[in-house]
Amino acid sequence: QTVTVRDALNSALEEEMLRDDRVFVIGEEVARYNGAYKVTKGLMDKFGEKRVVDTPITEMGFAGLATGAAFAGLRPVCEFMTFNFAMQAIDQIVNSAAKTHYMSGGGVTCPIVFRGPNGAAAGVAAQHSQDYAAWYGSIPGLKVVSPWSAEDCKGLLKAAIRDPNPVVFLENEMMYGVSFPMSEEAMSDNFILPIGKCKVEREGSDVTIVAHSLMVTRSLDAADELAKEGIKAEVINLRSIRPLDIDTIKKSIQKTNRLVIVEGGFPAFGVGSEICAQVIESEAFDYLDAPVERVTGADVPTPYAINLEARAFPDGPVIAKVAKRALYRTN
Amino acid sequence: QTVTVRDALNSALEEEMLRDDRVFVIGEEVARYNGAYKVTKGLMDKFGEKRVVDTPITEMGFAGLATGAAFAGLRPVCEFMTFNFAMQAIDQIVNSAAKTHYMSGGGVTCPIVFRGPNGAAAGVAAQHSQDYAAWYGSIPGLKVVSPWSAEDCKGLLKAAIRDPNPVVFLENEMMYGVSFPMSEEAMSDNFILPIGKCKVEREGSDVTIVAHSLMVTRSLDAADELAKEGIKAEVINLRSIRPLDIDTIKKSIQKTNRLVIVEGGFPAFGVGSEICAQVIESEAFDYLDAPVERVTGADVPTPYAINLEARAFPDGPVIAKVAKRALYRTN
Amino acid sequence: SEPFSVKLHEDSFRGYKTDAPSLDLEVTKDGLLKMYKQMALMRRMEQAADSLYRQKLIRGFCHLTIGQEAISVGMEQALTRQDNIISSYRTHPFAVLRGGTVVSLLGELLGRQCGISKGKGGSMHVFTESFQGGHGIVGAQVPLGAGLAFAAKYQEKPVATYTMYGDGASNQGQVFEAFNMAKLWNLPCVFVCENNKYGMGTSAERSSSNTEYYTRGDKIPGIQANGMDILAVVKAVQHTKDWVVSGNGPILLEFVTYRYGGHSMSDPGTTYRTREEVQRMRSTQDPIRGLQRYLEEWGLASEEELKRFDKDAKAQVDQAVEEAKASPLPEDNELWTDIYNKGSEPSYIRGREREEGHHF
Amino acid sequence: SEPFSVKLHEDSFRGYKTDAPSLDLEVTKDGLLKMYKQMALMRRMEQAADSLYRQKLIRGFCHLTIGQEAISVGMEQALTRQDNIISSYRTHPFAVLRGGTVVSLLGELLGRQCGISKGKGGSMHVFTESFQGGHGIVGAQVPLGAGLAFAAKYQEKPVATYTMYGDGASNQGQVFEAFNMAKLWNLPCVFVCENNKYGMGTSAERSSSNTEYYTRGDKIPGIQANGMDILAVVKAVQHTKDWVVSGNGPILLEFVTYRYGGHSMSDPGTTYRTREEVQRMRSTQDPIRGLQRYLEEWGLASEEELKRFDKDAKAQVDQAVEEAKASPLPEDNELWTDIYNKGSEPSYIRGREREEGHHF
Ligand SMILES: Cc1ncc(C[n+]2csc(CCOP(=O)(O)OP(=O)(O)O)c2C)c(N)n1
Ligand SMILES: Cc1ncc(C[n+]2csc(CCOP(=O)(O)OP(=O)(O)O)c2C)c(N)n1
Ligand SMILES: [Mg+2]
Ligand SMILES: [Mg+2]
Repeated sequence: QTVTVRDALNSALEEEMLRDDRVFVIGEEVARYNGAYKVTKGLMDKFGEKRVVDTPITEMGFAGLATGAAFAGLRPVCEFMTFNFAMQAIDQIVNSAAKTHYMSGGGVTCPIVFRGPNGAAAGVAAQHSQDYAAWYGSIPGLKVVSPWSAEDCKGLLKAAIRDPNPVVFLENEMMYGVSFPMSEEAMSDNFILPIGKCKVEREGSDVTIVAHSLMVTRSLDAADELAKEGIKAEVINLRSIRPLDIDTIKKSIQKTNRLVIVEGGFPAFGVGSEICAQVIESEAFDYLDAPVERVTGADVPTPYAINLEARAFPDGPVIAKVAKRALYRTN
Repeated sequence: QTVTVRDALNSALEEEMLRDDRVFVIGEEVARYNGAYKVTKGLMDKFGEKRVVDTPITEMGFAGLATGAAFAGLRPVCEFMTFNFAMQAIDQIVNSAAKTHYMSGGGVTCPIVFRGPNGAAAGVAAQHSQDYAAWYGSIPGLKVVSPWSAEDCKGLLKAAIRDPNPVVFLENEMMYGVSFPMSEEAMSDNFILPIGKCKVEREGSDVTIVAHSLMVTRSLDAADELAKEGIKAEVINLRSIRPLDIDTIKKSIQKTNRLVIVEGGFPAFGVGSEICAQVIESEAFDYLDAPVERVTGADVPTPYAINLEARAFPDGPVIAKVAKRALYRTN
Repeated sequence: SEPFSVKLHEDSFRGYKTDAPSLDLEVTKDGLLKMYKQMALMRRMEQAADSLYRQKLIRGFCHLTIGQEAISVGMEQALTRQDNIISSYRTHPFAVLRGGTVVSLLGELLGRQCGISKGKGGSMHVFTESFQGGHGIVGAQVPLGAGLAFAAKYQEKPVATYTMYGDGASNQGQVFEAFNMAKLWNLPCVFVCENNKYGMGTSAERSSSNTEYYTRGDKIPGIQANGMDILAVVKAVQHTKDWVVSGNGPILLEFVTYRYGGHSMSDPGTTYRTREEVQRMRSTQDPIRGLQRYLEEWGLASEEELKRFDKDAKAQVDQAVEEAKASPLPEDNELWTDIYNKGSEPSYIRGREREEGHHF
Repeated sequence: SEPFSVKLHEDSFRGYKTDAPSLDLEVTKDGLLKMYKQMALMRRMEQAADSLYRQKLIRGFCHLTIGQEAISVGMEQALTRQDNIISSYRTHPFAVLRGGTVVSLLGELLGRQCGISKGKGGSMHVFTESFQGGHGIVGAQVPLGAGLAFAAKYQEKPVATYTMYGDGASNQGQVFEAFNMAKLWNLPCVFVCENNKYGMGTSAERSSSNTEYYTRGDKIPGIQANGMDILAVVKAVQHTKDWVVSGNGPILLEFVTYRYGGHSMSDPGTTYRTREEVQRMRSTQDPIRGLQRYLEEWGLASEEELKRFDKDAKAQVDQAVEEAKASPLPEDNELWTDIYNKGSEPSYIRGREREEGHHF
């Protein structure tokens, strides 16, 4: 059975709304329009406008409102049309949602999910293309998830909704339409994936490629290409940005002795930087036979023109090239 | 001659306002109140309320207004009372100020400085203590400066004001009252420091300690302590977060073979992570005799209680301890 | 004690797109005395905070409410514990009146174990079951408050949410965003502007193009009340609670008030306003002395009795100071707890370097 | 040609806290014909964009102004190039009318070298000297526009700044923040709400607790004008420019208009409104047909002449499409330029991995 990422997210929402009537969805165009990207399709028809709430275009306001509702015991799923627009609301996410539990000595609890597409879509230029994984990932009090497959989306969104802490759930617009096989287990109502664990999507012994979100697809492309040259790449789907499952990565390095980290965000102070640092400062340092490599978005505002855009984000060939470099197999 | 950081900033503003009447200061309490932290003291008296503009408490609004004024050819210095409040305005800084030059194919220019205290002050708890160096540092189109000494503040703020690009200028409240000797040259009207260059504040041969802002003080404390044990630490003041002067750091590592990075921000996806990654992926990797070490703020929302707060930020002893570990000199 | 009717001063209220509340208020002797004692206690407590700050026992920011006591005490009088109040950082009395104690409040300011936020939040971040904080980012609490009201409506609870902000905060865009959603969705929310005339050193006229804060909700009606007269506060709160609980949607409530001290402890509070102005407000508008006049006029308490209440308040605060000071600092382990809910923590939280940290 | 006076429709305007503009407008035959031609050209250009999008030659978002042409053309008619206009992402005509060309606009949509932003910005990000964009974050352009007006006042230039936003955008908090500062500081800014009744799929009534957008500036006066009648647009712009340039401070201007198409190319535009509604607007309110009626009524142009103008517009656009298509993609090196101003770049910009990148 195959399911698209979009439908997996939709089922997760529907199942959790059926399970717990404190769960509600709020955001721009989520109800009558069925979601700008149709992730919330049908939910208003099923649950009514009380539980699927269209907002005005006021990100700071509705993110704050949803956070307040979470303080009061509801379980909001707050959709941002994209995470670029959540930048207007980021103070509410960081200062109100993430920090209040601590500041109140545990008195106030904030079970909320902030979700929506993150990173670049195709041809939407600089203001609509940023990847916020590292920013949110740096904030204590948040959990940050960046799923890839339909299974990830289903199991992790359900986990996020049930989590008593604020969770930032970073989807990817280019993945919404992609289909994945789903196991019987993953189709069930009670399929939950643990937040904070990676998944090895492809086993291999020569080089470890760690990626999240869309970049898992690109890394698997690279692995296919590498396989043609007899190189066995292990591809790890990060799934969670915070907590970061460094143990799984280190275990893989002990086997492959090579690490390539792939992400769609800007290079500086990114996901790759942090993984690199954590690997280096651990015993895994001793297992490395080559410098850790980072493949990232280019350090430029996302250009519109198709040829420039193509050079601004990682694809299979560039990942394969860098993986070979880590194996000292460059020409 | 000694000058406080506060006065150095004040002179930089005054000199640039005298030099160029497009320069104006805008922010909360900058004019009649002389600045919440008195950095703008006396400027209103000297330049009038046309050029020193008190705003309502509307960060997103006045940051956007200042950015628009920069589009129109003025040279705003936009003060945030602290960078914690700039989070409400971060969309204007990133999406409007940093990206418009690129999106317009170079047609629109945005010469603006966003400045104010960054990071933790003493006893102000979680919402008022965040360090944004890595966040802004990740954004192409911005330059990001994090000065330490009075000389840094004077020379870099003047450079920032003259720079044709948007510059984020991260001060530190705990440094405002600290005095530094200032050379004749630094006292002059035309003293400019280049954005994007580190300064070696203390030479040493055994271990390289890289830090920015207040953490330079803490690192020098550690270096003093280390010196008592005969360890010669080289302390590098980063000064600029973006661009990052990795060459100076690498050169130092070639001498010391050991690197400790110190910052006041959260550990994950931080300044230390990026420096570590850039070092590792370069030829400097081969010079390292020990894993790169990061000393950072703890991965917790800043606590209020004095004992907890003390354990949340680096001090001399913890830096010294880690430096010794990098030298395999731990007990 | 027996309820009786009193007539409020005719200048107590103004209305915008709605009638002002009537000037009749039902009170009891006990109720009035209780409010007197609470105001006296709050003032003493704030004065103690002031002196602890000067002794450098309180750190960072500390914002006192001296002069504005009628608002917290009057609101508490008119509301139940099921109602919500949320505000910013000038909120010590709310936390004490709505479930906390003077000890737990002062303990928080001192950063001690007994603190109402276990010493983790400090002056700006105090919370109870019925007081939702205690927020440091100006304006951010307003959408949060709209969210509390949203939740009450969602859960069909017949309660009111009082969402408070200052004259300075009133210009934050998210305040208007919250107004708009509250009106669209008919939320049972009272938006309360505590207009104490200044936001730090900026007078209302310099921050706000419209200083009649009760008229700034556009289609939302508003009431202005004299926030220095506790009886006007009580009446305005009764009236607005009734309004929202009856399903009329949101309403604005402006309290015109005054802070005697500086914005925070580092502000002398005299560079942007005259000493005379402060002195005049203190001597003619003080809410405690105002209630005293009512009590004496109505023959409900003698000056001596009231003096005794003042002394009791002082004694209670003095003792609370000692108790709070005796409370130890938080255990070091508290650095790691309450970041995530118990049982849902990541397996490891990193400290300042790779060997510091905490495993769950 | 000779100027003559015409009388606008009596429903053209409404005023809030100010008188509505008079109904007398001075026009010339040349001016009217020019506007007709410009509207015809803009519509053709947008239709070409529509079809290029369907051919998958335009990527990402593309927001068309079909139905709303009277606003851009009328504004351009009434303003000078010294005045500023800033808006959001539905702005193709402004860029062309105020310094660009159809080729450079379509070239941008195609992501080509000849594009007005060198292919780097795409549909949402187009700029000229006198049109300051072209912004993708809903509402963000409003403080930016207030900043343009601030600069004009600072530099003592007698120009007006038109800061535009939609009915959906009107609820963003920063819009109110900009209003407040503009009023406090008396900025020469006209805040223009293009009320086309919907923000994506949300009707004005569902997003805005007050849908009379011209009344939402609180102390700022406002004018509502029929945005489907280009003469009303011209008059409203003359009136408001005069207002702000004369030092009266900011003013709001609401254009009531309608978009015929979907929000962007992925929206059919028919799920949240009826086809009948769209059809009725097209057939009764169309701004081009409206101007045609005036021209014919006043005997200034015959149907055939106007048809010829339409044909000319089509030919001009068809040729522009070809020219734009013939323009090459940007050179790869353009990835690195225009991030920082020339001469002030960092020494190195990193690409996707450590060996990709650019040295300056
Ligand atoms: C977003 C933000 N900007 C600025 C500040 C700094 N600040 C704290 S209180 C304050 C003044 C607020 O005035 P007002 O709303 O009138 O409340 P009052 O202090 O008078 O009770 C300012 C500017 C802040 N905490 N948050
Ligand atoms: C901050 C932000 N939130 C959401 C969006 C997505 N978005 C783009 S246009 C739009 C609708 C805007 O409607 P309106 O202001 O009425 O302008 P119109 O499209 O009708 O011209 C939305 C929600 C965005 N670009 N920016
Ligand atoms: Mg105030
Ligand atoms: Mg609209």
